[in-house]
Amino acid sequence: MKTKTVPNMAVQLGKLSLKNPVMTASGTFGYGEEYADYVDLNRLGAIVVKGLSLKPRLGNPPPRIMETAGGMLNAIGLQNIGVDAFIEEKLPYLRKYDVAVIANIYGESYAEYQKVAKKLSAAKGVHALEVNVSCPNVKKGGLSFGADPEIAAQVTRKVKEETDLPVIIKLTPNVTDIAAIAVAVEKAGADAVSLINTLTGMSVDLKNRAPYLKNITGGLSGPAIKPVALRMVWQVVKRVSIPVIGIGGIMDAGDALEFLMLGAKAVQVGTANFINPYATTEIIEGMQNYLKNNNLKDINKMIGTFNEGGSS
Amino acid sequence: MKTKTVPNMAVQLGKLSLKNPVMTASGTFGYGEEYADYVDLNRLGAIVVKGLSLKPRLGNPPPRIMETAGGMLNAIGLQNIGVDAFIEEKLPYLRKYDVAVIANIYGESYAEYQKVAKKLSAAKGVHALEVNVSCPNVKKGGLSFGADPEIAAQVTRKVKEETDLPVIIKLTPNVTDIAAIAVAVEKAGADAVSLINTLTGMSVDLKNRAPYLKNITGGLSGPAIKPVALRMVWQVVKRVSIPVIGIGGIMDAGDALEFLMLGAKAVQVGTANFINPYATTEIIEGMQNYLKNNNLKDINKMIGTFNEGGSS
Amino acid sequence: MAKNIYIGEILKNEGIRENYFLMKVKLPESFDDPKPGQFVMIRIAGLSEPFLGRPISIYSFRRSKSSAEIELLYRIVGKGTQILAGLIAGSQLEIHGPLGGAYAVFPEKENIVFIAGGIGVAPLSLLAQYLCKSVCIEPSRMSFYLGAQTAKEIVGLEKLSSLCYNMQICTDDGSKGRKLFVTQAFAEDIKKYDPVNTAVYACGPKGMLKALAGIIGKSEFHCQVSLEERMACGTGACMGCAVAIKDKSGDVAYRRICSDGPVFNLEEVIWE
Amino acid sequence: MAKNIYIGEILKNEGIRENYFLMKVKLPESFDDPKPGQFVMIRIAGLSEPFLGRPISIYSFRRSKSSAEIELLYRIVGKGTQILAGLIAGSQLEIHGPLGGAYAVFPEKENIVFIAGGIGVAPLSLLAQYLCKSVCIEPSRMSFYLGAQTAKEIVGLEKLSSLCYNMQICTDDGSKGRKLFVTQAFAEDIKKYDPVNTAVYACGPKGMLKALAGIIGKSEFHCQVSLEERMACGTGACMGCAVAIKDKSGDVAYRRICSDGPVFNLEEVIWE
Ligand SMILES: Cc1cc2nc3c(=O)[nH]c(=O)nc-3n(C[C@H](O)[C@H](O)[C@H](O)COP(=O)(O)OP(=O)(O)OC[C@H]3O[C@@H](n4cnc5c(N)ncnc54)[C@H](O)[C@@H]3O)c2cc1C
Ligand SMILES: Cc1cc2nc3c(=O)[nH]c(=O)nc-3n(C[C@H](O)[C@H](O)[C@H](O)COP(=O)(O)OP(=O)(O)OC[C@H]3O[C@@H](n4cnc5c(N)ncnc54)[C@H](O)[C@@H]3O)c2cc1C
Ligand SMILES: Cc1cc2nc3c(=O)[nH]c(=O)nc-3n(C[C@H](O)[C@H](O)[C@H](O)COP(=O)(O)O)c2cc1C
Ligand SMILES: Cc1cc2nc3c(=O)[nH]c(=O)nc-3n(C[C@H](O)[C@H](O)[C@H](O)COP(=O)(O)O)c2cc1C
Ligand code: FES
Ligand code: FES
Repeated sequence: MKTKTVPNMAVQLGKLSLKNPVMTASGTFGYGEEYADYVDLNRLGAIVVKGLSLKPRLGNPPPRIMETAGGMLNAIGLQNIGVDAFIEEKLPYLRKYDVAVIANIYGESYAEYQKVAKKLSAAKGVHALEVNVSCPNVKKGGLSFGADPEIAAQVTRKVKEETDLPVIIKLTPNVTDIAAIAVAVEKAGADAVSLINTLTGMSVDLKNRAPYLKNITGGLSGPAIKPVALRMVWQVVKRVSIPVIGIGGIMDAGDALEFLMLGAKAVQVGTANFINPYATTEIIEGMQNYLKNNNLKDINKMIGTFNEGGSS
Repeated sequence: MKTKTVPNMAVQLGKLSLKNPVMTASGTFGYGEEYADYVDLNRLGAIVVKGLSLKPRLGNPPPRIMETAGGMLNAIGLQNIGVDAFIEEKLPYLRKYDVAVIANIYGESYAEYQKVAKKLSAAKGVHALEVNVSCPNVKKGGLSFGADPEIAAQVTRKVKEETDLPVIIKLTPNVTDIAAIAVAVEKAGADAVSLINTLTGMSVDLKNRAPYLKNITGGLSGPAIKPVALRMVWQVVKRVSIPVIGIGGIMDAGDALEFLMLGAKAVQVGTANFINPYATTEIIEGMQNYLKNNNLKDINKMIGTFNEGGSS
Repeated sequence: MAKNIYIGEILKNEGIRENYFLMKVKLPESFDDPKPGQFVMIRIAGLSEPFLGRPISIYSFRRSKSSAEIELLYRIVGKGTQILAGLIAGSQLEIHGPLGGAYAVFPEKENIVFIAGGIGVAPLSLLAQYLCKSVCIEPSRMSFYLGAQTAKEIVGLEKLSSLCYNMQICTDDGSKGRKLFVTQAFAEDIKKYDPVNTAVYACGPKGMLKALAGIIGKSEFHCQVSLEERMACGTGACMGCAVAIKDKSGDVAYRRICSDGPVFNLEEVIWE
Repeated sequence: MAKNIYIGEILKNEGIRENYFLMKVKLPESFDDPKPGQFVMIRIAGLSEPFLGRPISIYSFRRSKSSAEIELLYRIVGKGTQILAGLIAGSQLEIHGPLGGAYAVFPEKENIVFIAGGIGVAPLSLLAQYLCKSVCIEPSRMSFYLGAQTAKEIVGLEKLSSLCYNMQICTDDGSKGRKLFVTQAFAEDIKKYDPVNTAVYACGPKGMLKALAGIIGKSEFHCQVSLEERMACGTGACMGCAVAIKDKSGDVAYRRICSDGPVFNLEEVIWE
């Protein structure tokens, strides 16, 4: 028996209401317009834009990407037009759409995070901030802000001071205990956490005895990392009560539903956009069909339905 | 111009002399005999046997494995016949071969590690011990022995007390700073480090809302993890002066040479054996051909030849 | 009997029913004669997707002057079999095998009973063919209980009908043959067979084999089943394909389906 | 001009030289007419290896009543192209495109000079064909400098000879044509061309284009080059395919080859 009514796809992440749980992952969907030829942006749960810094960033010299087994490495170096140009040039375009816009932000110091957050909070049309804490903390010997619970919590507090927007902390997987960091940022006031960012990896050119990426290391994304992403989301949902957004290797509706089943309230689709520019809307449709075929009236009925002791 | 003489493939890892730098990775080559129909065991650099514990271990209930993009998850649960049966039943077989035998050992307490190490040191035909510190430390809340520099160092010291054999510490990649752990075990007397063990991952069955692995999480191996393995080997070789053994996603001679180029003195081949039971000897031949084609007389001339600033 | 990996060429790969495919593969002469119950691990030559080999039973085998030919009967259940089903004639496969042990045969037993659920028909077909052709058991001694969920999933029937005199077809929904589980059909007939003079061979989903264990219980029937579990190496090295078995002392032990099996005595197997 | 991804069927995939392949792909009618310089991203339908699409220039294009046909000329350099070369006719591809911008054409300029190194001949062939067929430039106005390392790597010559009156062949080892770099051959002839009345189009390895930049220097030649870099999205979203460019204020900026290019004015490009 299949239901005829259209299932509810809306999800609520604290104060943030989304049409559906499918967002684009930062850095993989440009500022939205790059995919407007393929995808009706109005249909997305949210658009998370490319990471924004206080000043425009040139990015790393090429080569910046390399394919690996089941995934890719990138070392874009956070090339972006800077928060001011984003507000002036890109936000007006996005405001034309009826879609939640989440600004991914990035800083090299607490103060930078704060300034970027403040500017975006004053601009019209930003619905939430996602704070990338994977970037290297120059003061702390290059380990990322997100590698230490205390520092991650401090970034959270600092950003929260400057904004009334919901603050999502985007966690790095390159840590021993990601759940401990999630717990720390929750205590520090984070409204949600999103995970995972890329795993740090490297790819080398035997012929030239050289790195493939000019930056030597890069971030690994794509299906190769999905098992790690699922494991971490599962560890984190058990430890926090704020919403968790699942990211990592999601290629189709099935992948997305897996994250929801584990307890994520929403997902982000990254590398899949490169392989298939229609990925996001196909995933939304696929989820709807799944709900219909399983006689579920509400996507929220999927969330956290994982049965640890069950067998396959 | 190609050289006609056979290139030297022998490498020296501290006190441990190997015919060539290609070992089998623990858990992927049984106790050697499983592959004797395919591979002339005498040709291998070393055979690292399945992880041995003090008592035989039943292992985890099935399902134990699942394919993932570019790799696989396993949750064998360290099923093994126990150190005594190994010495009695398997070692005599291995002694017939002219190949270095490395016993991979595993314990749930310092005392267990010590007892296993002691028994193997007294047995004839074991050339080195490889200490798996990835297993959960029950006393320390389930995080692995290898997740904390101090505990990893302590395991090292404890094992070293019981043996004169070279001790290789096998590092887990599920940590924030693997180089810090390598440095700690070097200080504690480790003769070498090998890395990486598997990344912890998970795979779920949407249809049954259940984990694919009965154990829920498992270890990710195969080409999917190679970028992470390369990055970690590169980080570690820069920080320690003991030999480093590279492991992770090595499928062919090119992959193996990449690890040597980064500074690993030897490599281990794991999951590749499942895909291609001839993998180890094909890799040895492939390396020899590479040396010949590049007019190199000695495999040691490859080690550490990576040029960070070079371009591809 | 050197184990080996061969490059095979797909001669034919046809959908015979919705989701059921029959693939014919040409292999070099050196490919060993497979014994019934054995399987191959298959991968697509030169590709790493699917990554691990997929174990598929040998459904039929034929040797010609300079080559060998195997047929595989398979069902699409996931990514790997989906990709296999998409391959066109001329594509190359890596075929690792034949692997695993074989069914033990008992030519002296009067009755040979086969019980297959769904795709479980594949290894039992080769066995029936072998018993008929190589062991010269008359069709009249062979009974084949073939079950599936619906008529569409009854495959391999034609070939079997020529080998086994007594063909019993069952479907869960009654769309073909009798409407009952194949194990029930056997249970109804069980009195017809003298336990000590009957060899029972079964292959099918876990639920079916478990039901069969209940039916055969502590009787004297000698029953061999072939089991399935996900595999990585196929050669006994990874310990991935574990099945729980009662060992000689009665304790639980895990055996490897790939190398200790895939054929086990039903009585040894521990069902959850 | 909706961007799109199409399923194409391989009609032909032939090795024309060692490591050089010519692939003909049939596409649905709705595939846009590609402009010279544009490329497609190709993947194997239903497989995720290679994982990322591979950018390949459109070498030729033909439209028939109910379908479109493109030809791709490619060289095996790594895993992806190796796998492509192994595909047999009938295999299906995902073809994303046409992508990127096109060469700007100047019908008013008297001389059209093409300079291609190796596989760089591919996009320039489509351009030559386009200029000849659609812009009606006479062959006498077109000069093609075609270079490669050895004779074996001179590809696409036959087609070009019918389009361009002046064909200059060079190989590094002298095994065909003149023994010098193709850029040197152009340098020797440079006086023959009036800079303001000549359009120069070049494609080839970085070293060649850099040498060309040196030769053309601050002259008045208008020279467009098409550049290559590894790509992920092909649509301007990932910032992966960066090339360093002098922007209007003279500062370094990174542009995207896929969407800001692949054709750039030579003078803008910053060489390491
Ligand atoms: C010795 C042996 C012989 C076999 N013979 C045949 C045969 O002749 N014909 C045939 O169609 N199939 C046979 N199988 C089963 C076949 O191997 C699986 O269906 C196949 O590997 C599934 O691959 P997939 O990528 O399509 O599915 P996946 O995407 O890997 O999985 C899809 C679903 O199938 C289950 N599954 C996957 N592999 C197995 C497995 N090995 N055993 C049980 N469940 C599994 C998964 O848990 C999952 O629920 C045999 C298995 C074994 C072990
Ligand atoms: C716009 C554009 C048009 C192209 N047109 C053609 C064409 O018509 N015919 C053709 O044969 N090739 C063309 N290429 C190059 C082609 O995309 C690469 O050769 C191919 O992607 C290599 O894939 P691979 O997996 O075989 O190599 P990989 O295994 O990925 O790499 C092998 C080697 O090639 C280098 N390489 C890989 N991709 C590129 C790239 N995109 N640019 C430069 N170097 C690279 C790598 O650094 C490495 O050294 C084009 C590239 C671009 C960007
Ligand atoms: C090319 C590229 C650029 C990225 N840029 C950013 C970024 O600017 N900020 C950020 O937080 N994450 C960035 N990411 C990480 C993704 O948002 C995402 O966390 C990661 O790719 C894992 O998801 P996936 O496997 O679906 O791609 C980037 C990823 C890629 C591949
Ligand atoms: C099935 C399986 C069993 C393993 N068992 C062990 C083990 O007993 N002890 C150990 O230290 N590592 C074990 N490993 C880890 C491997 O030795 C190796 O570190 C890891 O698989 C990465 O290498 P690979 O990508 O080449 O497989 C096992 C890996 C696999 C796949
Ligand atoms: S599949 Fe590896 S032991 Fe059976
Ligand atoms: S390939 Fe993604 S921006 Fe060009």
